[in-house]
Amino acid sequence: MTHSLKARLDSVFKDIETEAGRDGRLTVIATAESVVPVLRFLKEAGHDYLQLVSCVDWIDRGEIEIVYVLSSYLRTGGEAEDDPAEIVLKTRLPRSAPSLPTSIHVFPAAEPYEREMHELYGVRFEGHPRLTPLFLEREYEIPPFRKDFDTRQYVKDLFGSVPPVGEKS
Amino acid sequence: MRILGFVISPLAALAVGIFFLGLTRRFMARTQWRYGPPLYQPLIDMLRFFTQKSVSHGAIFDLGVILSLAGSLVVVLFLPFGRICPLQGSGGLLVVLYLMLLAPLGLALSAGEAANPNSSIGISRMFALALGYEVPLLLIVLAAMTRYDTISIVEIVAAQRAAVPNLATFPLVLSGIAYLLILPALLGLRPFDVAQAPQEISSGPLAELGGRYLALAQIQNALSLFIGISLFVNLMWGGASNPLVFFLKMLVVFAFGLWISASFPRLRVEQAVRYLWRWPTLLAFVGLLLVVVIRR
Amino acid sequence: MRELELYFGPQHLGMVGNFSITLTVEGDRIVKAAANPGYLHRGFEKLMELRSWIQNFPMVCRMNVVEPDSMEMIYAMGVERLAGIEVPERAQFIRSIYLELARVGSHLFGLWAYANMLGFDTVSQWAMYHRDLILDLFEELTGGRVYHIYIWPGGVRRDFPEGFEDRLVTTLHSIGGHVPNYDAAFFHNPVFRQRAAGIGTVTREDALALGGTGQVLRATGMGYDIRKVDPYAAYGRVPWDVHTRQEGDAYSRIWVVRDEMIESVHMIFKLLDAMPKGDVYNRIPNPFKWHIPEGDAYVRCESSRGELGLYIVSDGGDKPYRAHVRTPSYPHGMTILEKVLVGEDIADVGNIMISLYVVAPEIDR
Amino acid sequence: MDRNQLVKWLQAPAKMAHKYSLHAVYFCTGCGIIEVPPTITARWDAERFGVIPTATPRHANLFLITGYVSLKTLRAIIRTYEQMPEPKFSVGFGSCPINGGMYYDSYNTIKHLDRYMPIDGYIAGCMPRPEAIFVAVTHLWTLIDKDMADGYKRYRRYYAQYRANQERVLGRLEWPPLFPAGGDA
Repeated sequence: MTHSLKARLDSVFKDIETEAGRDGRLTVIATAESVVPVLRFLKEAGHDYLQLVSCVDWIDRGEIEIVYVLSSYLRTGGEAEDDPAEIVLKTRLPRSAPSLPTSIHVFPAAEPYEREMHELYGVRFEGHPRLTPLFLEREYEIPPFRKDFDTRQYVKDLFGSVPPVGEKS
Repeated sequence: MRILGFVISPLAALAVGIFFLGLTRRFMARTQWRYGPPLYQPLIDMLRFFTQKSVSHGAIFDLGVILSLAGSLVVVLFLPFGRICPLQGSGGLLVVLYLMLLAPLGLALSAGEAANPNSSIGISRMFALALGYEVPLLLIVLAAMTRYDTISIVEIVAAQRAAVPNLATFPLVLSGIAYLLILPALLGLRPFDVAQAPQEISSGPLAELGGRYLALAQIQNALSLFIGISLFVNLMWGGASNPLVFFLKMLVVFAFGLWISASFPRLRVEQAVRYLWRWPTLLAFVGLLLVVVIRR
Repeated sequence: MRELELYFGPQHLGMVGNFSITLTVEGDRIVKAAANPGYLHRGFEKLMELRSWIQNFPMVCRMNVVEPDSMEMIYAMGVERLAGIEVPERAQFIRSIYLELARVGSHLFGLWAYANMLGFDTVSQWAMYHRDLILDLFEELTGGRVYHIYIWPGGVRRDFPEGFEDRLVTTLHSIGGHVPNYDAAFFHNPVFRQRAAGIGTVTREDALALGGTGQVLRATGMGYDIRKVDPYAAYGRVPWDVHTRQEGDAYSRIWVVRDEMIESVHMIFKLLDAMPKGDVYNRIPNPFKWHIPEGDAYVRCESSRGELGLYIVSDGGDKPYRAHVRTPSYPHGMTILEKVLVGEDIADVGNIMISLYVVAPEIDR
Repeated sequence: MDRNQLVKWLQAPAKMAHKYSLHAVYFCTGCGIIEVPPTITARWDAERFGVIPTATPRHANLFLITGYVSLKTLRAIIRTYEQMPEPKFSVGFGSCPINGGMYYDSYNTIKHLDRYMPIDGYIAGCMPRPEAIFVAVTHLWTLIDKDMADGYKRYRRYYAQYRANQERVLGRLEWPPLFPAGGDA
């Protein structure tokens, strides 16, 4: 009965697409504005466990996709129960200036993930209190996890140019 | 003979202290199912520290380390080792108690100059711990002094050797137990090694000491092991007529300390102080009270 | 009182891993803590995009050095889910045994770290010795002491060698014989109790809100374990228990770890008894020309520190298009640690961090 | 201790003391750290040879760089190395400090550690076994005997070059140069 939550989602939100997959998985594709309301709705519906916030750079389509994976601590889900075991919420942003309202008010667990996405993909999360550097020491023109960042070329340019130390021959 | 004592006594203390340092590592290794380093490993370490380049952080820094070492050395001169006791006529227990505070004071001076936050934390912990064990230690020493009516350590030893064990010595047994309970704290051994705590504050007061200074601090550490144990043997266990017996008695006491050390994790400083002010202080106080009552 | 900023780590004897925390302290109390990771950042997920599906097996296991095996498992699960590969029954059992063995080894490592942090060298050395006996078993089975690369898509690399099961049982029995020693010296030690009880308490609400899993959550009384919730490998085939405690502090977390370790050993015995005969792997296509159909998947398993997840995307090519590992230390070491440290004593920073079992390379990746 | 050793002890006590009292900085720079606890604990017991970890670089004379070095770690490593008193020895552990190892194309790990600080020897492998650490220690003994473990002298000599390389990848360093004259070269 994956349909009940799907049907409810479809009736509440007009600008989302839902698709039920195998193994009790529900994929929701939302617009940037509806991400936080959908997350809040899902949390109230019992999917209170944000497992992961991820990001995929679809360079051919010129899109950056933010992925939220949700499940429930208490209900194991599956076909026998009312709800899907796993909900994957996706939203697509333009690659040139990806920006999204932050979801840390709904899920505090998203805080470090959003920081990471900001640093490695250059996605702005509006309203996030500390988008400070997390992992990186240097500054990069293109955020390093984007597909057009050529790490091999970068390594050649940066580390390849460091000369060995010793007597100059 | 007396002049000779001035040379022999510190050397013997140093030898015993360094042997104890080596023994600690060896003993710990055996309880941990390994072989451990050779007994002379501390000597090698010290030799290395002496030959390494040392970084000084100023005159006060040098002075502090030297002060702590000098303080310990002078204390050693007051303590009978078997019959060797170069300064037996003067001072006695009160001076010893006074001078024992010089060592942490010196380390505090040098740590203050080095301005490492870990050292500062270590120093504050060291003084908190000292506050913890000084109270029972004073009570114990008072009990011994009241019982034998003297402040001279040599006379206390002599009186113990002359006296036959009877009911009047019983309160001192309580004091002795109290002393054993604070012994690990006095020696800075495991459950009470809060001041150095490598895993918490990177060796605390020693964090900024390198090269020569560290070697001096190690020597001071060896001497403080000697002082803590020999004070017990002299006050509570009748000293000894010759250095060998004295050394054997010290070894037994130290083995007890090591056993405690190997079987407990480190306490937090406030827990350590709370413990020290509870059981050892209570025992020492009861001991002192009984001594006074029996004397009446 | 004056507020002071203190840097804890990265070079620190009481810390497992290269990680630092910026603490704002008032006297001895911590007012604010900010985790400062990144000392071990290698850009793993970026590197995975540049390597073929099979080349990534040596990569993923290096993400967590303490327990690389669950990393192999999660990646194999992800690839199998995407490519639709079945795993033979015997391989499922071998995987479970292998993972449980790794869990025991990892918990022993954690015990080493924790006892070492408390300055209890005696127990820490015992634990490290016993972990080494387990590493010997791994070496016999896989050829590697630390990194094993044993799980493959479609099964495991090889069957148990001749007589391995007996040696496994003997080793586990000999380690199990020391459980009373550990109990007497460590778990029932009054000083240990004083040091750990009431320290670093994570409430259940906090754990749930901030993404806590594993023993952090189980120590708050919630029996959440992926092996039960979403059984994989052969965990659904034998009976076993999830161990919980109620207090949520460092002491109860270490006790949960202890109980889990013993449960794992019992589980290995049960799995060995129930293990069927048969193949240990299904053939996969030529790895050099292996293209996996387009799609994405989120798979999860229970590592020794909590829930380990992998979000993996394929665009139909011979390499992963995107892989993102959800490591248990990530929420534990960042959000939960920052929350828990507030109000604690600076003497307990390492204590709390290790009791949360934060493994730094997992955070940084 | 055999007679040969005794003669050596009498001839060059300082050198022998450096050999048999190698205190290592405990710095988990990478995954190689996983093999250090077995080495220093009951199974292998490195303390037999005087090798123990210390908490602070001031007490140490051996720096084991255990594994890949990210840029953020490099900064800390240089700090730590400069705090150690001379003579000091540094050993790269694992393949990654040699040439980047399996992270040869990672944008955040450095590839040749010996271009940023002097290294006296490398232990190859991923991961090297604890036995390899012992082999490395015995090699280091030989090097110290022959005065070939001279990394700290090289650091002093080529300091300007080392510092330039460090600043090339890390940007401006916030601490003043260790040798203000810039070394001899």
